[in-house]
Parts: sequence; C-alpha cells; structure tokens
Amino acid sequence: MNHVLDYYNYWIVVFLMMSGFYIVISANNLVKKIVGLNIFQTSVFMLYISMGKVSGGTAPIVVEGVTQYSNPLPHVLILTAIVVGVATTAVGLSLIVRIKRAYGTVEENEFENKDDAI
Amino acid sequence: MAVLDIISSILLLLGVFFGISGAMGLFRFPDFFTRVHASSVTDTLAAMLIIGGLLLQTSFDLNTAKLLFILLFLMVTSPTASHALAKSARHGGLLTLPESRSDQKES
Amino acid sequence: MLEQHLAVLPILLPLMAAPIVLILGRNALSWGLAILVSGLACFVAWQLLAATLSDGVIRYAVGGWAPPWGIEMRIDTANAFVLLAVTAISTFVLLYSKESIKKEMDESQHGLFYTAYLLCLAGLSGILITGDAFNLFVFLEISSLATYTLVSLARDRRCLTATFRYLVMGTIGATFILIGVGMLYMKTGTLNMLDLAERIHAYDSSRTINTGLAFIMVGVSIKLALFPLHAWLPAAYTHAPSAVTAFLASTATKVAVYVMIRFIFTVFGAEHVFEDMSMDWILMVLAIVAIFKCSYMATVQSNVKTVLAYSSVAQIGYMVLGISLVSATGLMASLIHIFNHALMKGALFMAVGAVFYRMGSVDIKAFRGLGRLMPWTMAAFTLAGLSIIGVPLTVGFVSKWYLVTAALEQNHWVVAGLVLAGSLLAVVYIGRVLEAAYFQQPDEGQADVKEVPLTMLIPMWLLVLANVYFGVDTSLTSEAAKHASDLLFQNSDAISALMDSLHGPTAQAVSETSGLTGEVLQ
Amino acid sequence: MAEFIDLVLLAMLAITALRIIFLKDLFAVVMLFGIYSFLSALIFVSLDAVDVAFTEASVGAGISTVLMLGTLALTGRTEKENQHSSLLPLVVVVVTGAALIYGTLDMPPFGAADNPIHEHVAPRYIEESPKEVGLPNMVTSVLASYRGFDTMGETVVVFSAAIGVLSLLGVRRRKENESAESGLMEHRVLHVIAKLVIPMIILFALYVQFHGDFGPGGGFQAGVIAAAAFILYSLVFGLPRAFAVVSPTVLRYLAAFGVLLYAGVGVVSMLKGGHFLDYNVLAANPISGQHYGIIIIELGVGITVFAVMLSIFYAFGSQAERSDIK
Repeated sequence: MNHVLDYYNYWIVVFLMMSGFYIVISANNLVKKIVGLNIFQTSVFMLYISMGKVSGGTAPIVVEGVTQYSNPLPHVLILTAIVVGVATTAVGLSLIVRIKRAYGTVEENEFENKDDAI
Repeated sequence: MAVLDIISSILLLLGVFFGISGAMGLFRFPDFFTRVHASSVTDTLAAMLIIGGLLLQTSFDLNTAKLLFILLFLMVTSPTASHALAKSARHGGLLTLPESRSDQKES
Repeated sequence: MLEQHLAVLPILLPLMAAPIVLILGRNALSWGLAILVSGLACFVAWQLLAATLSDGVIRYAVGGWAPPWGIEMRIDTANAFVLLAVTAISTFVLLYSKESIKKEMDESQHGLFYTAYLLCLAGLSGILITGDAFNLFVFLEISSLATYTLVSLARDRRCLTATFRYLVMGTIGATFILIGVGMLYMKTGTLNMLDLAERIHAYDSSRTINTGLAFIMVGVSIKLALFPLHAWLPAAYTHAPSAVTAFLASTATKVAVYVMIRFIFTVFGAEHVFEDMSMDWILMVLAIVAIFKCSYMATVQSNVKTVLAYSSVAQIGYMVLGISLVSATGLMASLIHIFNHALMKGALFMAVGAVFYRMGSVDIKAFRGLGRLMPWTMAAFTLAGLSIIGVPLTVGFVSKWYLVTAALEQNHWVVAGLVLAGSLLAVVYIGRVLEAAYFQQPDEGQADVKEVPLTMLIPMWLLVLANVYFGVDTSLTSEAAKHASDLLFQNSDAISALMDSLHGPTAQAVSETSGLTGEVLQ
Repeated sequence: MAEFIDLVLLAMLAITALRIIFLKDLFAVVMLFGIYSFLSALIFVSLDAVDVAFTEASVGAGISTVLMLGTLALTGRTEKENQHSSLLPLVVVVVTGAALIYGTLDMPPFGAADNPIHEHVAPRYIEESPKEVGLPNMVTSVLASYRGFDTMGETVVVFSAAIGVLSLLGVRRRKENESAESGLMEHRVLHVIAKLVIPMIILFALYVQFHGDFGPGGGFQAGVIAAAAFILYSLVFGLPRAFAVVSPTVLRYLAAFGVLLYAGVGVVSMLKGGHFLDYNVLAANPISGQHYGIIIIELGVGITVFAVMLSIFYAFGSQAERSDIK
C-alpha cells in the first residue's frame, strides 16, 4: 500500500505517456500523429514536474516566512522542453499542409501507395 | 468576518450549482443553440459567482485587484464568444430543432 | 582574449551568424558569411584539438556559474576530433552548395537554406561540446529542427513524406532521451555529465538508472539510425537536396554515434553498460545485422543516392561494432571511422550531387557512360568508392584495419571475418555504379553533358585527396583517436573504480578491469 | 487534499487520452488535446510549477491548438478507417510501458523532501539565488542566469521553427482586391470587443514580460500572449489588415533581432572580461549586473517568441481558403 502511495502519480503518468506513444505509432492520419506526439511529450513533462514536488512545499517564489519550496530546476527544464515541443509541432503541421497539397491526402497508407518505394 | 465567509460560501455553492447545470444542459439539450445557451451559463453566471465568492475570501490586496480584472475580462469575453459561436453556426446554415422539424414536415 | 573563450566559439559563431544571414537576405552575401563562419569554426576546432592533445581537457563554465549549478562546456580529444571533422566537412559542403542548390531549390529559398544550415551546424557543435545532459537535448533539437527544414527544401514531393517520417521518429528519439535523462536526474539530482558519472553509482539499487540508460540508448539509436530503427534514414537521404545529404550523411549520424560513446564511457562507465547490462552483445549483433542487411539492400537499389544511404546505415554498423568490442582499440577504430566515413560519404554524395546537377537524375541509368562525359566527377566517385570498400592507401582501409585488429585482440575471429565479408558487399554496390559509368554507353542525346563547375569540383576533390592523404599518413587521425579512446577508457575505469570503492570489489570485476587496463597500456 | 485533486485531474487526463485514441473525428481530437493541455496545466499548478503551468496553458492549449485547427481547416476533419493491424504498436507500447514501470519501482517516493534531487544541486538555487541573482522568482533566476545557455538554445529552437515553417509554407500576400472579403467583417460585436480587448492583452503581455522576475511569467509567456493579441486582430479584421500593422518582413527581422540580442548580451559579457553570459560583469555591482542581463535577455526571448509565433500564424493563415467564413 505504501508503494502505491509513493508511486501512483508516476504510474498514471506512465500510462498517459504510453497512450500518447500509442497514438503516434498506430495512427494513420498525420494530424493525429502530431496530437499523439504532443500528448506523449506533455506527459513526459508531468514526469519531470512530479519529481520536483515537495509535499508541503510552495511554488519556488520567495515569500516571507516560507522555508519549504518545491524544486525549481525541473520547472526550468520543462519550460524549455515545452518550447521545443511547440516548435516541433509547428514544423510538423506545416509539413502536413504541404503533404496535403502535394498528395491530396494526409492518410499515411494512401500517400505511401502514390509513390514508388523510397 | 464570519458573515463574509458565509456569503462567500453561498456564492461559491451557487457558482458550482450553475456550473453543473450548465454542463448538464450541454449534454441534455437537443440542438446546438440551446446547448450554447446552457454552456454560456457556465461561462458567465457560474464564473462570476465563483470569482465573487473568491473576492470575499481575499484580504483586499493585490489579489483582489487581479480577481477583479479577471472578472472584468470574463464579463467582456465570454458573452462575445457565445455570440460569435451562435452567429457562425447560423451563418453556416445550422437550424434550431423546431426549424429543422418544420423543414422535415414540408419536405 | 579570445583564447579563453575558444570553447564556446564553435557554437556561438554559427548561432549568431544564422539570424544575420536571415537579415542579410542577399544570397551571395549569405553564402560568403556562412563559409567564413564555418571556416572559422573549423579553425577553432583545430585549435581546440591541438590544445586538448597538449594540455588535456578544456572546461568552460557558461555564465560563470561553476558546474553542476551552471552549464559547462567540456572538450576532450574525442569531441574535439569529431568537431574538427564536422566543421571541416561543413565548410567543404558550403563551398559546394552554392552551385548545387541552384538546380535543386528555388532562388527565394537560398537564404533560408543557409540560415538552417548554420543552425544545424551550431546544434551539432553544441551536442559535441556541451557537458550537460539536458543542454545536449536542447542542441539536439536545434540540429534536428534545422535538419527537417533542410531535408524538406528539395523540389521532389517525396522529400515531404520522408521529412515527416524523420520528424516523428526523431521526436520520439529525443523524447526517449528526455525520459532517460529525467530518470538519471531523479536518482542523482544533477545534470552535469561528470557529476552524473560520480553520483550514478552511489545508490545501491539501480533499476531507475538502468531504465534511464535503456531509454537513452534507444533514443540515441534512433538518431544514429542503428539497424532496426533506421527506417527514416534512406528516404530522408534520398530525397533531400544533394548538398544537404552530403552534409548530413557525413555529420549528423556521426555526432549521434559520439553521443552514444559519450554516454557509455563517460557517464555510465563501460563496465556497467557492457558487463552488468550486457549491452555489448546486443550492440554487436545489431551492428553485424546492420552491416549485412543494409549492404545487401544497397546492392538492389536503383537510385544511387539510396544505395549510398543504405551504405551509410551499414557503415554506422561498423562504428557501433567498434564500440561493442569493449576495448581501447575498438573504440579507436570507431572514432577513426567516424572521421574517415565523413570524408568518404561527403565525397561520394558530392559526386552524386554533381551527376544530378548535369543529368537531373541519380538513377543508376543516368550514370551510363559518365566515365567519359564527366571524368573528374566519376574519378572522385571511384576513389571515394574504393575508400568505402576499404582498399589500401585509402582511409577506408585504415578504419577496417583497426577494426579487424580490435576484433582479433578480443579473439572474435568470426567478427573479423564478417567485417571483411561486409566489404565484399560494398564491392558489389559500388561496382554496379562504376560498371554503369565506365563500361556502358551513354544514352542518345547526352553526348553534350559537361563537367560540373569548379566550385563543385574543388571541394569534392579536396575531400577525395583527404581520403588518400589520411589513408597514407595516419599519424594525425590515429594519434588523436588513440589519445581520445585512452582518455575515454580512463574515464570509464575511474567510474568502475569509484563503483568498487563504494560497493566493495568483487574478485571477478577486479580481474576484468586489470585485463582492460593491461590492453590500454599495450 | 492536494493528493485528491491531483488524482482527480490525473483520472480526467487518462479519460481524455483514451478518448483521443478511439475518436475518428479529428476536430474533436484536437479540442480534446486542448483540454488535455489545460488539465495538465492545472496539474502543474497543483504541483507548484506555476511558470510551467502558465506556459503550458498559453502554448499547449493556446498556440498548438490554434495551429492544429488551422491545419484541420486545410486537410479535412475526419480520419479514415484503415486496416492497419494495431497489434505491433500495442506490443511496442506495452513493452516500453513495462520498462518504465520497472524503472519507477526504484524511484524516490513522490513528494518526499529528502529525495536526491532536493538535496544535491537545487538547494543552492533555493537558498543562494535570491542573494546571488537578486530575484525572488527562483525559476527566472535559474532559467535566465544559472542555465541561461539552455534558454538561449530554446530561443534558437523557436527561431529554427520559424525558419522551418517559412521555408515550408512561406507567407503569401493576397492581392488587394481580395482583401475586402476576408475576415469576420460582418461581426460588429466582435469588432467592438476586439478593439476593447486587444490593448488589454498587450498590456497584460508587457506586465508578464517585466514582472517575470517577481512572479510567474517571463519573456516566453509574454511573447506568446502578445502574439495572441495580434492573432485575434488578424482573425477579426483579416490577414491583410494585420499585415499592414505588422508585416511579415518586419517579423523576420524581429525574430532574428531577438536571438542576436540574447547572444549579444553574452558577447558583451565576454568583452567585459567575464565568461559567456556572465551577467556579473555587466555592471559595477554583480547584483545589478544580473538584473540588467536578465531583463535584456528576457526581452530578447520575448521579441523572438512574439515574432515567431505570429509569423507561424501568418504562414498558416495565408494558406487558408477564407471563402467559407464571412
């Protein structure tokens, strides 16, 4: 039981990550793939933020009389990672728009058949 | 102090009630326009009541000002959003339930 | 004054030049600036390599904050060596690209090409130099995003789907690395690689660390296109503009191989990775399968760019094989091959790009009779091709020599035999192209095909000459690589010594370690 | 209580994720993704990561969702049925998930104050940064000063994204005679409200930009919010009028300028004898040096992010066929 209390947060986050990952590798529609990628990444962010939490701590902004702060470092890392995520999303989505224009479809198995292999 | 607390709790509870009823409406109502009507209750009335309740919980400092700003902002934007939604739906040719029924009868 | 800042300059120069190029907007100016910056970065890399060879590791605390609180740049012989290869190739390719991209992308895109190119260079340099695990992720993403842009610049619509696949795979890889780094961070509280290495083994149970290791290895394997995870590479290399392929094939995957080496040897320690997790067997099997499967795939393709792309995956197999031999010689062979393969593939892809420039196609049919029509280009292709095969007096021979020696040292007779057998397949796929070029008649109406402009020939031939030069005079490469691999193994030994002191040495571990150090001393 | 809220939010996230897997209507998928982002922002708040929550809400739920909707408008909103076998992905996912669960078994317990990450590097940030850097918001101190190089990398990532989107889509200018029809010209109410709201948004962006040292916020969030103001403007009044206010060319220069501003601070500190991005040497007093450095680099981040987000929106917006909205 103690184990569950210690780790439940991580386990659910792992589940979320894997649902995102599943969407990425199983989806046939490119937009959905990108959505999956975002869910995957957002869930990884949760993993980081979960580790930075200190029970009973507060946000890492100095306030008079508070001694217990949560760890600011994971927050900084994830701020950076979120930005990286949106950058990738933007490029991925513009690729999709171009693919739609070039092939007339955004379903992976459909445009695969339209070209010779490789 | 206690009086303020009681008023604030009443406001919060009312806000929660309207929030839930808005959500119920969103699920239960038959067509788009009535649903927008239900969800706009959550957007406006519920949000305002909850913020009002929270306002009474502050000790009239910077947080009060921030909450007031949020309230002001919500009062301007949420009705506009609902309006834009409904108007776009109308432009897009969406019919209310009675209208679509009479359409069916005629045809 | 600049001397003390040498360590950040290879990142800073291209990074600041990229926005300037975007503002300039004039193609000729952008090209000049890009070459200048890349050349300067190459010079700096040379200085850094010399400095590390004479004075050892260079450390530079960015922002003046001492590590592990701040981010440090950490340059030893190994990354200075790879950095030199990357910046040198980048300069040559830039020289080449001015003419090449005229045929392959719209005039209005050229400015964006140079900007993305410089960003990619900055990212790759950053990955090599940084001493911080998370900073590595950031630079990895800079280089990846720039790479996606570069690949998608071609006119062929297939480059779009290739890029998209690359983007999805690459992002999954990067996210895996992020998970892995997170797990390490969770257990140790630090992101600095040296500090990580020290603290990783301070904890008696290591399931989280091992999972972190596994995720980092899988993530990096995607980036370096290790065998079952290589699916993105052939398509991306085939459909990217030629200059881009020449640049990426000789730098991007090499940098990823270096990242793998770095994590194995300086963060986790070779002993932990190879003996406790028996990664050496996994890597060795995958590497050998990669060599044969992808060399075979290369022999049946009709698009020459695809042939070379599959050949790249096979060659990455050789590099990983060197790592998996777990000896200083094997590691040295890998490092030498990183450098040498950059020279060969750079030259080969440039030659293929030159063919595309004149013929508008890189199908093997287009190569018919080119031996007479484009003698210089095809001569370059031939020499670089011989180098891939591993003919003596070329760099390819040097790599294979060290690799076979390393395999024999470990009594892996079979592996040594397989390395040689792999070369035979290379004979087949290079031979097919040469046969078409020299023993078949050109198609009708192609008699007026001329040689490409000098700005394309010169960088191509410089690389070919480098292929021969470093094949004859191996002192620079082997000295640097030996220095680097010894250093990496010292690091790794230091880590295992630390482990022993923390957990009490087992008899077996001690004998193994002394065996390893014995070999280093030989 | 906090754990309870956490658990409820996580459960909602799980339901959203499962729903997204099985839905075929991409419009709903994207909206659910927006909800997913908002929910995770709430989790970040309950885990004390206010800055992260702010960013996730403005980026994940804001910009990403807008871009996805823009893409859907161009590519169609339903996913087609396919005969892909979903067995292999499932196996891969289960194996990966099992590896992760295996990895969690040794993890330091959730929320314990004596976890390694709270005992090694971080204590210095918490105890010393108000003295060394002089800012109450530790996240800003670490972001802009201790790990300033990461943040520069992040700015460059955003810049690279702009290069990617520009090279892929470009920004097409419409011909003059078409311009009158685009935008939500008929919506009087929207016009009035937009005119009312946009200055407020920009004011708020400036507040976030310069208050980031003391509270949650900073260059990145401010840039996104400011971009949101202009996005609203171009949605309501049409892209051509937005181009007249901030032209795509200006945005290019701004994006480049922001990166140069950031790196320039580093170069200046090198010229003044410190290491790259060492703000201590920027002024006679290290604390004020840190202040100058952080304000300028945050400004650089804000400018680049604003310019990049807006040009990405322009790029997507100028692709769209606007004839269906009037």
